[in-house]
Amino acid sequence: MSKSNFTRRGMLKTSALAGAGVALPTIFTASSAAAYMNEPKGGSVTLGFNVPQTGAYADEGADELRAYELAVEHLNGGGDGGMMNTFSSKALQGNGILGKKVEYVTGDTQTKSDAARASAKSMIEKDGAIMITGGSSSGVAVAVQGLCQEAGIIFMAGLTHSNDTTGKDKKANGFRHFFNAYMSAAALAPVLKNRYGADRKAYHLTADYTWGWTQEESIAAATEEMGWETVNKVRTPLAATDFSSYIAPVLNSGADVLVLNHYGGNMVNSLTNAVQFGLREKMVNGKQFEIVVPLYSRLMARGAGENVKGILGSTNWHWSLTDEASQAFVKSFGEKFGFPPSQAAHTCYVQTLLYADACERAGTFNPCGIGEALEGFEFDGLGNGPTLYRAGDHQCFKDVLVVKGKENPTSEFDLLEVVEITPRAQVEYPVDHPMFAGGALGACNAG
Amino acid sequence: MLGLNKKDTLLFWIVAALALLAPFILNPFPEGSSLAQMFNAGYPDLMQRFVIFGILVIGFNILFGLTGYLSFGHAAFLGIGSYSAVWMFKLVGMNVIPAILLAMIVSGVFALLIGYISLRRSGIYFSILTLAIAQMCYNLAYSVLGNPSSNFNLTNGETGLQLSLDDARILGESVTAEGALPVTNFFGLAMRSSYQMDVGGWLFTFNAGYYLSAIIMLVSFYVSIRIFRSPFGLMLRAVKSNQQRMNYTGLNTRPYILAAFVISGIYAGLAGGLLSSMDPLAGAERMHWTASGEIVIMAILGGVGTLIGPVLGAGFNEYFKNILSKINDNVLHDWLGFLPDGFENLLVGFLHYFVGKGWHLTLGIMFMLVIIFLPGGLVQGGQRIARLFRRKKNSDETQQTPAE
Amino acid sequence: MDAIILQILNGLDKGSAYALIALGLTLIFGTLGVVNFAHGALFMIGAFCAVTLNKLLSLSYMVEDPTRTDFLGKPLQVATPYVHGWFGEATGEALIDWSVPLAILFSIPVMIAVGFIMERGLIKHFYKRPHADQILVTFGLAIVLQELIKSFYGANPIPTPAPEVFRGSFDFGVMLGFDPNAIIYPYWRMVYFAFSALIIGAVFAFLRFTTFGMVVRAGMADRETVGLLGINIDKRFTIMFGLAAAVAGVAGVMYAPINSPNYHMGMDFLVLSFVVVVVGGMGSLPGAVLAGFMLGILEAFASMNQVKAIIPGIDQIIIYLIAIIIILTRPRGLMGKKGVMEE
Amino acid sequence: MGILEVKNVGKRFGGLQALNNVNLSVAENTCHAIIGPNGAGKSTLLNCFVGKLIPDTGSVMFDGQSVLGRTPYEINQMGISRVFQTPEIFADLSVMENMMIPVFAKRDGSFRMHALEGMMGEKDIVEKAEAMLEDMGLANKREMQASSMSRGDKRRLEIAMCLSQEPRLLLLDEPTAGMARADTNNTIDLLKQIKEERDITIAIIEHDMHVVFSLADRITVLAQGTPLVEDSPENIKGHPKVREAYLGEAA
Repeated sequence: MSKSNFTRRGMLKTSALAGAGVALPTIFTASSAAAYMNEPKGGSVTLGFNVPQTGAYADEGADELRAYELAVEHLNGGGDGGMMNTFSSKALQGNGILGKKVEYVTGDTQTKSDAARASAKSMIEKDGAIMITGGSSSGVAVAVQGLCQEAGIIFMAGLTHSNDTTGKDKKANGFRHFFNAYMSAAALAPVLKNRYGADRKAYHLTADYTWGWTQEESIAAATEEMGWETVNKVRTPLAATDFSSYIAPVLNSGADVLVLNHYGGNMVNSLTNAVQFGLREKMVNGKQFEIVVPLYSRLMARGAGENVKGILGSTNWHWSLTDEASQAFVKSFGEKFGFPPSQAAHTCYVQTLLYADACERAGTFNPCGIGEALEGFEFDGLGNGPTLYRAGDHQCFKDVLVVKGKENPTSEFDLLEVVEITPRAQVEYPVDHPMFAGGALGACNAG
Repeated sequence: MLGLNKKDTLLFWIVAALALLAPFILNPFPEGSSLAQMFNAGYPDLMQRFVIFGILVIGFNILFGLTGYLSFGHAAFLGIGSYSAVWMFKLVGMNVIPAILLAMIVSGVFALLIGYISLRRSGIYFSILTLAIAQMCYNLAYSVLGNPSSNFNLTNGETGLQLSLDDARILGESVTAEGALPVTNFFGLAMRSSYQMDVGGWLFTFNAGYYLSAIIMLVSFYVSIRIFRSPFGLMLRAVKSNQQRMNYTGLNTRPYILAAFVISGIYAGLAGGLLSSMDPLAGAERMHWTASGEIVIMAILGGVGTLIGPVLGAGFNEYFKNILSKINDNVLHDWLGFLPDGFENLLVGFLHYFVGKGWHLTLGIMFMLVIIFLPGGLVQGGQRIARLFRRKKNSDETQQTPAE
Repeated sequence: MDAIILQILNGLDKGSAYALIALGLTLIFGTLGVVNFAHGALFMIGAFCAVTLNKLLSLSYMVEDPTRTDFLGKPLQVATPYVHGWFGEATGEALIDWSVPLAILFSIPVMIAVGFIMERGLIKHFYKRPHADQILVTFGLAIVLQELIKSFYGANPIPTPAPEVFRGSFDFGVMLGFDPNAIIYPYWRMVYFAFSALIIGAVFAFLRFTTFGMVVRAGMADRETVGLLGINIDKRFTIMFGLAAAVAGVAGVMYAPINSPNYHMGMDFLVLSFVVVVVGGMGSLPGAVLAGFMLGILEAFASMNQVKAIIPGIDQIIIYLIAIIIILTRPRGLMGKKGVMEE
Repeated sequence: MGILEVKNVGKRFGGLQALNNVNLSVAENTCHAIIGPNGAGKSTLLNCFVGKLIPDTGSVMFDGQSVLGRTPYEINQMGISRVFQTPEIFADLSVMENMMIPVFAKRDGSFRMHALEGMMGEKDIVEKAEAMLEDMGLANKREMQASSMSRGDKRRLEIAMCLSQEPRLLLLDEPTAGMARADTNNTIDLLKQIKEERDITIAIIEHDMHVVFSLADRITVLAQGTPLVEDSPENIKGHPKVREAYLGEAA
């Protein structure tokens, strides 16, 4: 008579035949009948894809969704299998996860932490999602990661580059494959030194929010270490669309490098403005003036058009990588959708496979089991070379790409070229590095 | 009853019944059906939003509906209330009542201050003053007051203010025995705990947080009815109607409007406090001008100056916002699977633009339709339908008469 | 000193964008009494006229280049614009290069048509409705318009460069006796400023010296009386709406090279332009222009490092702060008329 | 000593001397009319009584207290009510609600937060308002929306609202302007009745001589911002200066 659980799909089979059922007190709706939150009972398992579908990052979100769709197809045995064929772990069989068919629900983060949490909650409460993944900003990633920790759900972060996600805001239930600001800085700094010399004066323009701050801190520290001087760090309002009044004083400051700690629309506009002001044609201190965009995204680079040519930055992954795994992914993505995947798509695809693989290896959907399977997991064959999911902070360590805006693009996708693949050893840091200090993973929560 | 006349009592009980039976009403489709995935709204988060935004708009309506003063920065109070409540959780304890009270007090104080300044002007000048002040609050909360590395991190910026494992709570523990964050509760009853009930293919969820919010909403609604029917409410309506006559009748309009402003600010703070109590994270976006605009939209959608309008407007907006954005092509295919393949694909291809990433478009079209065809909002729509029935009944009677 | 001159230039440039949008907004408000929240969307549509023309001119056919490969390893498809084929490569390339200025010609009829349709189809029915209803319906319209643009062009910004000759910047510093690089300013921004001044001047001259303009001004002052004179003011107001849309549109076209257009740029400007109009004073055209430039310049000054060092974060709130101070000290903004929108 | 004492009041608008050295005394329980041609400064003078304008020079004393520098609502609370040229009522509210507002204002002063009491539960207020409506012959219209009444009824309601405050001084600003003859006569009858039944002082600005001579006990003639003459109606009628300045007849 009394049978209660929150998982939707299992429900049909277990519900009472008629009349009233009853109720058991549950915490965050994981009932005592289930071993953990949203335990899948039927023949399928539901993943929650929480991506920005509206707002400035909608296109990036759309690309993430495509990657998820592809990943689900491959997990269920459809398509050509993509990176499942190159993945070093062979636990995935192409028969779903743990034999259950993979289904998914989608939500819109709107790139707002409030909205993202609401949408994640609805997927957990209403649709019985067992894992939440996606997103295109660190604020959202941290907010949703916090929610998943409380709810007892695994969170596989999408595009989030702030040090905080696996630093002071790290959570036992949250995992990040994407690289971070520290890694960008560590990879970029030597290249910058090689190309522009050790005697440079840098001027930072920084988007005035969490991610901007951590990137500014990371880049400034890394470049200062190799001898650069930081002339000024200027914060720009997030809502700014015209950066002229921030860019105009740069030349007067005596700086000969401009670092744009901007992303998305901010990056497009500030870079466009900087090029308009002719900064790149100037000689300062007897050197050619240079601009650096530490975090590149191909989708955003497209918005800046010709202005990106020759500008250095870093990226998590790029479709032009020639390793077998990347090629396999580009092939199945490209054949399905007609264009190459973005770095966001790559991360989201890989995160889904990693999650599924961890389930298989752990033999359960229990978040704590999955957490154990992912912690310290060494793998290869998902692009970026041999990779480690570090147990101490749930950050992936892998090679980082330093890229440059391509001078002669052959198509609208061919905007960046890889300058250097920075080996993993060079971007590693201790768990208690000061830029990442302050938080604790806590205990895993199964709901 | 309760000092209300018959009509208002009836209205109150209708709203009470809707609120208390919401878990049933909002889950009309059996579990697992594709219709359920699309249209069921009976899950705790959304139900909480219905009533909390109801409170917000009920309060806004006391200002806008009664006095006609259009505040375009009301979301600021929602945000201030949210932040206050989270701070209460961080510093004092996880019981929601002190947090909600603090939220109301702080937002009330801010409302007094902001109202005192803004009410020096009327009309659009007042609207722009409130908008400007709220945008200042938003910008400051998003960056200047929210830098985690500064000593003065009031709002935690973009991520939003949230609990952490090292919060030093005066009453209660920083971390639970299991190493998790403690949960918000009402004297021990966790806000996120739920009771569930299976009936046939249906599953109904009764969430503690929802019921607390619903009861507070009913109290707020009741207070709002009392204000509408009070001499004070009469004075507010008089302000809207003719301020000149007010002045020449020996009435000082400023304190009346200010009082209305503060009351609606407190309502907004209460809503903010409740939002934080249900989910202890306060984001700066809550104060953005689009959030303020949304409050205005909900009020007008429902029917300005009516009692039940705000509740309807808030429900309408929140429902479509949450439901539409979650529909993707997969769901559409599921739902339209019964159609012939070609036709199904065509229809999905068309609907594709209106759901998921296109949900803004649908919502924009709905706003326009409601406002074009129902100047009095959804309440007017209801009245029209009611009149239609009445007329039908009347015409039935007149048709019968000659036959007799 | 040079820093101040530089920020004045920046301010004039920002100001001319604000002033142009606010001008159209206040025209619509002054003549029709309608609070138009879709005005930002008109600006955005203008910018997308430039994008569209650029795309139309760059419409290409594909030629296979067997020597190179694309990302899937197939032979690369090289895009060749049709205009190259029609007009020869040089002329064709010049056409594409000049697509933004050309888009002005293209945008004017488009924007006037959009304005007419909006006014006749929707706004007309809202003259007698409360301002709150007008705000809501035009806000709904703005959402619909921007979502339509989004479904065609996506959410990302689309680069729309200025003609080659206007790229790069000019060194004022040398001219004024400062060090080289002290005051540099992009050519296109100077073009934008000059263009705005021209448009603003043209609108004022039109209202001042034509009979049409005189009737409209009379209508702005007292609509009923003009109606009583037997002048068909409604028709003229429709034309005014088209004009205001065209002003917003060309402002958008010219703005496209400054910042790559995206679908929500209208909303980004909307609140600011309302603040500008109100600070200028409801119903006052000169007020809107004055406030536009004033806020632009003050915003530029507030973003100077020297100022930010004294008051951190001032650049985030300066516009709103100034608006509050002006509205509190001058009850109807800078040049507002009594009794307009005060109820 | 009159209830309203106006001494040496002057008011200038730019280059126009609207009022110049006006002296006026309204005796208690009389009806005092102020007449004059257009632009004579009648309305300006009235606005100086109610706090809308502050004169540049001179004083306005009501019952021994200066009204200058006080806001309209403070002056009203002192006991001065004003009827406007076009009826100023609460158009969106019902007649009864219109009536209740001044009664509340009389009882509770310029501001009171009575937010949770029921409006209709205030027995004394309701009774008083109903009695006043009854008195003024508006009882059958009590649920009507004020905006939908005829012009004459609106005027009636406005006067009723003013009277319900039991003012010591009632200011009437051209109460019959724009009215049809029949409505005008009704209004005259109403005002006469009020004058007889109540202890009230009335100051009236009027164009219509018929109204003035039917009501006034005392008349001040204003021309170009200065009082020309003040006398009883009988004497004013025949006064040559008045005829010349105002009635436009050559002496």
